[in-house]
Amino acid sequence: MKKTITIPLGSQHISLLEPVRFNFSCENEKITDVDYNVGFVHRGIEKACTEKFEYKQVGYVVARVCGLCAITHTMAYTLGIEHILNIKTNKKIDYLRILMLELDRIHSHLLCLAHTAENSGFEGMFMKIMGDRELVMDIQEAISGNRVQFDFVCIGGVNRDISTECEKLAFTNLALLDKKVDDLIGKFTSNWSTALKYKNIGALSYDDAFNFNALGPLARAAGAAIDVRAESSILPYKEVGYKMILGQNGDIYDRNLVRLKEIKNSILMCQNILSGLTEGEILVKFKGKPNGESFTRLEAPRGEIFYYLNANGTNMLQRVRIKTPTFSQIPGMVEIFKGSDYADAPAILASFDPCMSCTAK
Amino acid sequence: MQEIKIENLIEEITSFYDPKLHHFVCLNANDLGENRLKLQWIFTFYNQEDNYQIFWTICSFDEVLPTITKIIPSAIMSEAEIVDLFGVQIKDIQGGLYLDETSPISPLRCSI
Amino acid sequence: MLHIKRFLKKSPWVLHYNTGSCNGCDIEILACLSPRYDLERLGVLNTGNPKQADIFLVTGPLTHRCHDRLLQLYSQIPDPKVVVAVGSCTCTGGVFKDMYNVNNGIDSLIPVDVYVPGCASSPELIMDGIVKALEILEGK
Amino acid sequence: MSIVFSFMLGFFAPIYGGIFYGIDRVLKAKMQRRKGPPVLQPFYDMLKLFSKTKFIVNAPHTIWMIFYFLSLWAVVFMIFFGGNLLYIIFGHLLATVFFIISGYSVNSIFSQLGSNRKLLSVVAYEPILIVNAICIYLVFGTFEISEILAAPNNFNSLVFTFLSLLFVVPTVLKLSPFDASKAHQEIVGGIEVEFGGVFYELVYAAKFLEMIFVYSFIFILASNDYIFGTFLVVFSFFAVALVDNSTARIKIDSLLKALYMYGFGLGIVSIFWILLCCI
Repeated sequence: MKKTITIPLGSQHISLLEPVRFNFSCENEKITDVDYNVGFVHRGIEKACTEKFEYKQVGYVVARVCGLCAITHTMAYTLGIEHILNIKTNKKIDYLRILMLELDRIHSHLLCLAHTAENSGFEGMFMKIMGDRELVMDIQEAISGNRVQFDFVCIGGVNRDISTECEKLAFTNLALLDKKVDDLIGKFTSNWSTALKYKNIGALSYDDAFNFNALGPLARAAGAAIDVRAESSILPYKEVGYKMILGQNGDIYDRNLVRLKEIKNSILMCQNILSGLTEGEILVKFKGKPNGESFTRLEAPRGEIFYYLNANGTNMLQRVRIKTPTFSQIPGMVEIFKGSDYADAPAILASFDPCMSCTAK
Repeated sequence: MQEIKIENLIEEITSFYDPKLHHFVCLNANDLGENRLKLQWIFTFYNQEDNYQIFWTICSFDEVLPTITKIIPSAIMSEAEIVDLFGVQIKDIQGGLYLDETSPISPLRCSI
Repeated sequence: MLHIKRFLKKSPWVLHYNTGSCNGCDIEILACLSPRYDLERLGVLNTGNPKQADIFLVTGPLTHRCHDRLLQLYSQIPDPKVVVAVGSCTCTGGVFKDMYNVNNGIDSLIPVDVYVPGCASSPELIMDGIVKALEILEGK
Repeated sequence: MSIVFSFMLGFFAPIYGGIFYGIDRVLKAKMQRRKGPPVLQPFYDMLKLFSKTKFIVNAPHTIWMIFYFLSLWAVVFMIFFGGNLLYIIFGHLLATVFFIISGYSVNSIFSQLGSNRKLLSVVAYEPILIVNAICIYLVFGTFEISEILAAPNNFNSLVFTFLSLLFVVPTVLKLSPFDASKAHQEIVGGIEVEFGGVFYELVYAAKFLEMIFVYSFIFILASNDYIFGTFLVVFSFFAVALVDNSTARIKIDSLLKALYMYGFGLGIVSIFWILLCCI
């Protein structure tokens, strides 16, 4: 007779950045069932956006939904409200916005890779990636003034222009990072122990990716061509050299590689943007109060982010609905956990790049 | 946008939804006041630009709504969320995703 | 007589708990451990085990569900211990102040020794906070 | 070696073991492009742990741990008094069993999982130690360390023994890739999880003694050539730190496979090497 043991992971655990609780029912460390509790971070931002803050402030509030993809939240909200207010931005603003979105994606992906390495007991790799990540943090700090939670985007444009020194710094750092990412790809593909730890572990099949509505790198690693950047025309992604990157097996190994290659693609986009920047205003003037509703989708580092806004002609919005990537992926994650070893669970969890503060808002 | 009746929600979505073609974004609820709740099931199409398919309906808070988790497993989160935040009843879906005993009850509902 | 207590500040082991923050401060705490900032040169270890910790780094405005867990973790840390509140929302509630599911800062529940401001707190600030916490730890 | 000197070496084992551990941490930090803690960090940690409040989960838990520490220390004494290699191996096994029982005696799932995994890793590395002890016997004709250390250097015949011992070192010291029994990110240190304050210091100082235990095995391979022995120890110290830094943790079943295939395999190769080529 097999004895079932329950192993808790969370809400405080060394391998977790944020409070989330999984209860793994295991037989001989093989996971048979997973129970999840994701509501630890629920703060009530949706309500505050409609009752405490005016529509001009909400952009900065929704940035605090999640520190990792803060710019994506602000961006999605701003695009939504600009759609309602009928503001047309110029090319320079769009380019600067994509630049920051992609820098954010680079640092978020690097953090996820580092965290996956750490959770699989690979401390040397963690330190290496975290060291390399400082390059992109420097660019963000130079451009926006803060390392994380840079409130760069505002309604009608962006808050800061980019100076020539910043541009130079960005070029040098991105070129350096490009080389380091090549090096990382080599390390991730050739190491014996990472192959044991990552290959065929935590795999999501191509069909399951669609059935469970997988998003972002999780879906793309399984070979499913799901990317809002390719499905949306709000931001001119195609002009700046966006390319879809797909994996095959959907295991941790493929997820890591998809992330690394996306970083390379993002670096290319940033370089294209920086060399193609034109002179122009960074803020478009606008008048009036929002009235109407809008649906906005945007690709965050973890997948699709969705904003529904409903305004009724006053300073306060009537409804803000935030749908974040991790939120809809949790049933898929639970499915992946089943049948894998508990020893792999932290690494699998980190490779999803879960964001609980996004999920619970 | 397509208005549907709450009774034939399941049939409508079953006949529409193909996992390989359509992406279920979320179930959105919006309290319009006076015991009226607007529900929107938002879908998009893969590989098509900005193409939404939205099913919507207006119901009251007393109705027991059907669940679409049999068709779309990932909808369970959206449904549990509106159960918690609006205090509506959905068949087979329990609350407690976000809120505890110490939290306010159905906070996103209009206080009328 | 050897004053054992003064060695407390040479070996601070850190426990980190997130009570509902936006992850901004948490990733900065991770960045503190990275080669550029390298907290380990102060003797800091990220233990993840309350029974072996000295410094309690808390981030987040204390949501209702984290309430009991925070109290449990705090009581499991053996004395002497210091609590460092990292980030504006941990100190006062910050941008989340008076939202319906938060308790406006962790000092409504446990005593806080060091307040580190900033949204998000930069690694330099967090390190300053830890150094300050070491001085307080020595006095306890 | 005089008795007093041996006694001093054994008695102060936790002290210079601590310095080894401190050097290890600095070395690891340097490999990760960091500055790292001071070399004396383990002693700061020790003194700090003495001043913390004492927590005991239950009495047997702590008592088994004290047994573990004392018997490990006794094993280290036996090494320095030039005792029998087999007694030392079995003494160490006994100490480890105390450690495992201590892990089982609390009602914490992480501690029990840690005990399970530790038991499996003991099953993996103990045969290798014994096979290698046989190799040493075949070469020197004795199990007594004092006699081995007096014999002339015969490292050529013990090359494979050395290689096979290199697999044991990270397993006993719980270093990556063979650290599944500790697995900080999965089971929060395994057996160590429930210890706090001064009792955690026992677990912490036991790490130093374990280091002395495994590295003394490598040291005696060089028999009377002490300089070469020191070189072997330093070499394996660097090699183990390098491997620790460049690998991920492998699962416990992969660990068993790897140790039986390569570690035990090399031990068997070593026996044949000695029997066929060296005698």
